[in-house]
Amino acid sequence: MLGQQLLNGVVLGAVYALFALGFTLIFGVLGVINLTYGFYFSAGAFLALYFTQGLGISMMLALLLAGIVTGGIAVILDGLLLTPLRRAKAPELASLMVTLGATLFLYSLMSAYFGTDIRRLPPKVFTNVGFNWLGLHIETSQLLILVTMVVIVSGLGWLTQRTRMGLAIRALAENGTAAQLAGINAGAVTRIVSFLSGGIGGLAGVLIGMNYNAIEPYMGEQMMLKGFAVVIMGGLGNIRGALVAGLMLGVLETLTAGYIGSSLKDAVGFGLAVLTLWVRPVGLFGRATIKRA
Amino acid sequence: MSAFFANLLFTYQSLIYGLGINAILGLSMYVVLAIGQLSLGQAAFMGVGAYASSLLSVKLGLSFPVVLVAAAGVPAMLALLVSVPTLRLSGVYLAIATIGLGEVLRLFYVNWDYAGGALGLSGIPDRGGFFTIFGTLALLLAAAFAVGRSRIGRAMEAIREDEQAAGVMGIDVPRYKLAALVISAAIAGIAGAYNAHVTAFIAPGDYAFDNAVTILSYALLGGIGSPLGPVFGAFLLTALPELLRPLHDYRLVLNGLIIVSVVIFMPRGLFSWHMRRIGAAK
Amino acid sequence: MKFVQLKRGLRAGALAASVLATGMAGAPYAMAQAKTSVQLGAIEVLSGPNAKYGVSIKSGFDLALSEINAAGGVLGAPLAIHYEDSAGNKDQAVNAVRKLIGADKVSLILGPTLSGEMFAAGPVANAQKIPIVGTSTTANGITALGNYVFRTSLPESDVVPVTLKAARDKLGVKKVAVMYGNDDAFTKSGYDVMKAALTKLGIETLTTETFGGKDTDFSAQLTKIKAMNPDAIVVSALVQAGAGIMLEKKALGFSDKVRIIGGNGLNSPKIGEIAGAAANGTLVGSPWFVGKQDAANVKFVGAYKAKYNAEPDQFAAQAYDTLFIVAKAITAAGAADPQKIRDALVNVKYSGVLGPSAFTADRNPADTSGVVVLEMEDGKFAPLK
Amino acid sequence: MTDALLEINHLGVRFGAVQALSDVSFRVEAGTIHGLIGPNGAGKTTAFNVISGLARQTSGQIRLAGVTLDQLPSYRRTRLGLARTFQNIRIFREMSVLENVLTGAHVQTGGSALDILLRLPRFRAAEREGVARARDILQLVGLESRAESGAGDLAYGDMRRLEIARALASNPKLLMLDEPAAGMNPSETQALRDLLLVLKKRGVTLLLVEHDMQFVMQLCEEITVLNFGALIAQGSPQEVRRDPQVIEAYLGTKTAHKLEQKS
Repeated sequence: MLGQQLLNGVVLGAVYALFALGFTLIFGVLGVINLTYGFYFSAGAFLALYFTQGLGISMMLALLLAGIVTGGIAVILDGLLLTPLRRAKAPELASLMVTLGATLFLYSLMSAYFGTDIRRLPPKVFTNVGFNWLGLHIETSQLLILVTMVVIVSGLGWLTQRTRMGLAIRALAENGTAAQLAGINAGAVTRIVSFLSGGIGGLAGVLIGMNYNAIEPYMGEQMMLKGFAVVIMGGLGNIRGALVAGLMLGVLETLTAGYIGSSLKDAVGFGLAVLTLWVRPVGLFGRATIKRA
Repeated sequence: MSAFFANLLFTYQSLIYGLGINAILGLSMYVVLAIGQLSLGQAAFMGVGAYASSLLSVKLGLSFPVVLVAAAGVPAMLALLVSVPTLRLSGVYLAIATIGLGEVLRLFYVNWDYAGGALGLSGIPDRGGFFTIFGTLALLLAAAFAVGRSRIGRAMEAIREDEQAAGVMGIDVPRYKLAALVISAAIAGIAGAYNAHVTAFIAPGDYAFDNAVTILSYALLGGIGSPLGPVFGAFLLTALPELLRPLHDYRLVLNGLIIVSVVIFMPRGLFSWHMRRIGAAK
Repeated sequence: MKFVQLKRGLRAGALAASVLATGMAGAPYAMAQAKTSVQLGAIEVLSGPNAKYGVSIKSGFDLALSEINAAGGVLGAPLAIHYEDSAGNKDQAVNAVRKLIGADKVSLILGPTLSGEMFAAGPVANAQKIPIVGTSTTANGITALGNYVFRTSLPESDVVPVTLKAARDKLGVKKVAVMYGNDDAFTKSGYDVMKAALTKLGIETLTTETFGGKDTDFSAQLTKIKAMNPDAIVVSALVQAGAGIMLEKKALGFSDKVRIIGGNGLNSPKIGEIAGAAANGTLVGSPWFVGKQDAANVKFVGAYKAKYNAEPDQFAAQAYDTLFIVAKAITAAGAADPQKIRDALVNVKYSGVLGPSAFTADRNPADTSGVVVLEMEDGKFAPLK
Repeated sequence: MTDALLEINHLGVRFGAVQALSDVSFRVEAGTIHGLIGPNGAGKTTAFNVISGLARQTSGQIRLAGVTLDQLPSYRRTRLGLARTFQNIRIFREMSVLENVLTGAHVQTGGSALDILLRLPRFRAAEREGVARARDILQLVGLESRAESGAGDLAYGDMRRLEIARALASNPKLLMLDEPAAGMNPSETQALRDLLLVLKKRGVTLLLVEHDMQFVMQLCEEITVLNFGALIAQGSPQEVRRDPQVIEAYLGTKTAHKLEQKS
């Protein structure tokens, strides 16, 4: 049973990590808590539903397309909402507030349009197949989540560490003004980061919607709270941190539910997050220098 | 004629009470924002005030003034505990830490059978009315103005603008931050008690993240140039859902649109008047 | 000129006020009756995450309303329903009650959708002596709010024991694992009922696991449960979590013989839609199911499908019957007077798509004879053989 | 020599791998104007930050009027009689000019929280007195006509003067000025020099970081020179000017050129 529980934990952790990656990326580079992130998650799932059911596209292609479209939405939303605020040098709180209003707008528009019924991908589009190995059980969708997570993490690692674009992204994350002075096109980098983050959010939405087979407009909002916990534990803006913290949270939640008591399961996340803030406010992997106020 | 007003007051009673209570919550948010801190724990503190006061009313039958002392005191104590680690944290960390507080408390209420657990606490006596709520609001507003127009108000604004420079002015920044969080928690707790005692029923989910965000939006919509901003913002955002009722499903859509437009086009809030921070005539 | 206008305006205002003032004295209900129609209010969750329940209920009311009015209405006048959206928020539910009573002068209020909303809104209507009838509020203690608070939905305590008894007697279930959503009033009170019923029926509970209503991952709890080898899993959950549990149970390779036994929350065709084959074998108890073969129900389901192009769920059916019950009570009362309607409601007997119904002395549904145990088979609930 | 107001003993500051200050010692005598100079990156602002408590030293000691400041937070140092301005002007832009000066007088202003809440006469008298004092200070720096203006609307030179006024409001024993003349035109610089001399006459000790060498040489009685975080010279303007190490540190820069011409 322990083996299966650990596997359950890793899969759940991968779900958390996958969701948190885009969230932490957008914070790390653009320095904004972008609450619309949860919306890309929901939007991705609905788009995949539309592509497969409405247009008859295959699941894998739909997954990719959904990621691209949500990435595009993220770029547009950033341009409409946050760029004007950046230009006006509005206080940090204003950006938080604007994404908040936008979240309210987008979710309610979505539920007014689609209704709040739970939807599912039809079995002919995607059916989970289970694999058994050494008494452990895993499903196709779970494997897909694990694989996607590994691909995205290594892709982001390669992009930020090995490419010129990555250098620009890191420079912008380090110090926006200095990066601009050094001739980096901050607008372009912002768009690329928004695209990546929105795309990751959308992909996560498709995969997780597929795994639990329940797609509804507010699914992204449910993920946000766990996303916050993971991002704090890993350190705001830290990709590797989000990965490790996500996996850790998943495993600890599962073990808590399996061996201590399931009513404590949800307390684990915020318990750990609060503990992190007490002991090491920059997160498990955050660098010790905190940005001066 | 008086019957007409009696009817009007009956019909819109909870809306009118809601205006007052939410304005108090807006002020509690103001106290923190005015010092440049972002707390998303106001809903949590409101919940602690609501639970503390309701339990004393329902289980022990204590009188309302006594209950109110607890409604202010318990959240204030909690704020004191919470602020130990969070004072070291700046900006977004404090915000996220306080979100965590709300979530932890929700789970606590859910598992606390004495307080009704997930079923919530019903049968809370109807206490405090129009005059209690709006009297409190008036008192708090007067206090906010009095404090704002003194060295304390100047120190708060200094901390909001530049923490380090404020320290160099001889202002004990950590103490101010601590006091602001504790006082704002006490104010939110009182609002929670009023809310619980006019709606008769409270449940663990009433003080979650959404509500924290709503309270924040009162202050941001109204602006924090003066205490009137959050009050004005609370009035508007409380009345808005009622005014927009005929829109049904698209009500929240418009609500969101309004918030977005205000922030983009009027980043200092709708009510951007700055109060004078000197407590004597020129 | 301006002054004259102002004066005229004042006079008109005073007139309106005096009309309203007489209204307060008790005459308006007679006036409303003579004027046009009988005014009812309904408070449902029509927006936000829980809108699915409110929308179903509204559909049920609207279908019944068109049938009642097509047949001549009540007391010779058409029936009208003022809908108010609570968005699932108790404060807005209270606002709605006050508006319906104070501004719309309704004679009776239907709803609200959620038990939590009723706990806040019920006392307001009760204090004003306006009957308020919940169609979906199954939590314990609802009707204890006062003499004007009714509900037509069978509380879980009438349904769950029937289901569990059938499981024990027909399927030989002796030891079970229990799972419930611990952060929601509905699922928590469902669990309380299950726990009592299990003890009473002598069924052994191997373990009790909880989850959050919005959780999507149940693997940890189910892996633990699987190792204990229960005969069945008793689940108190709403549709989303319930379907998630079924899917995960199948994924973890439970034997098909280990059934899910659910409460009212799982009694929805959505379960089959979301969980597919994983939902097969699920047991629920209900006074109603979509495939119920009596004439009234066949007619209802047909009309509902024709109007909405979707199958009704139990919320719609309950709402549909409730409006007929209320209409019958108003007819019996002979006037759209809240007090008379309340007194008539207590005694009304009606037979609709849910079978025969009446109220107990404490304003809960009296007739539990209609409860059947249903089994999910290929996406549809059918009576357990 | 006996009544040193500020004593810096073996001060060292390290940020990660960077040694910003190493083993710096100097004394500022009460009633003097003391210059702290050095090329860019010499560690002058770091020294200011450590003395005022905005950064922490990794070794060494700071004493103000005999009191060890080492681990005190900045507000405590202010209460002990230390005040400073910033190189990159940090006034409170959303307050009025008068409010800025009153904020500087935070420690000086009376009135308990209760006095304030009840608006007792005691509190109002304290506010009136504070305003009168603030206006005096504004007059001293020549900003009295702008008292009610928004601080963010001031011209650059006026902002510098407001920062000095704000620092003065705390009634400091030691006033530390970080490049007060930067960005000022010659007549403003002249006015500033006069102001500093008035302050000196009133008994305020001044510690000055400044790039305008002429300004420093004319005003200061004692000068400390830093380069790459280390002290390289100390003494009267004449001594410092002739110091070969100082000349070398400044060599190739315009300032060095100027220095040589003047000597």
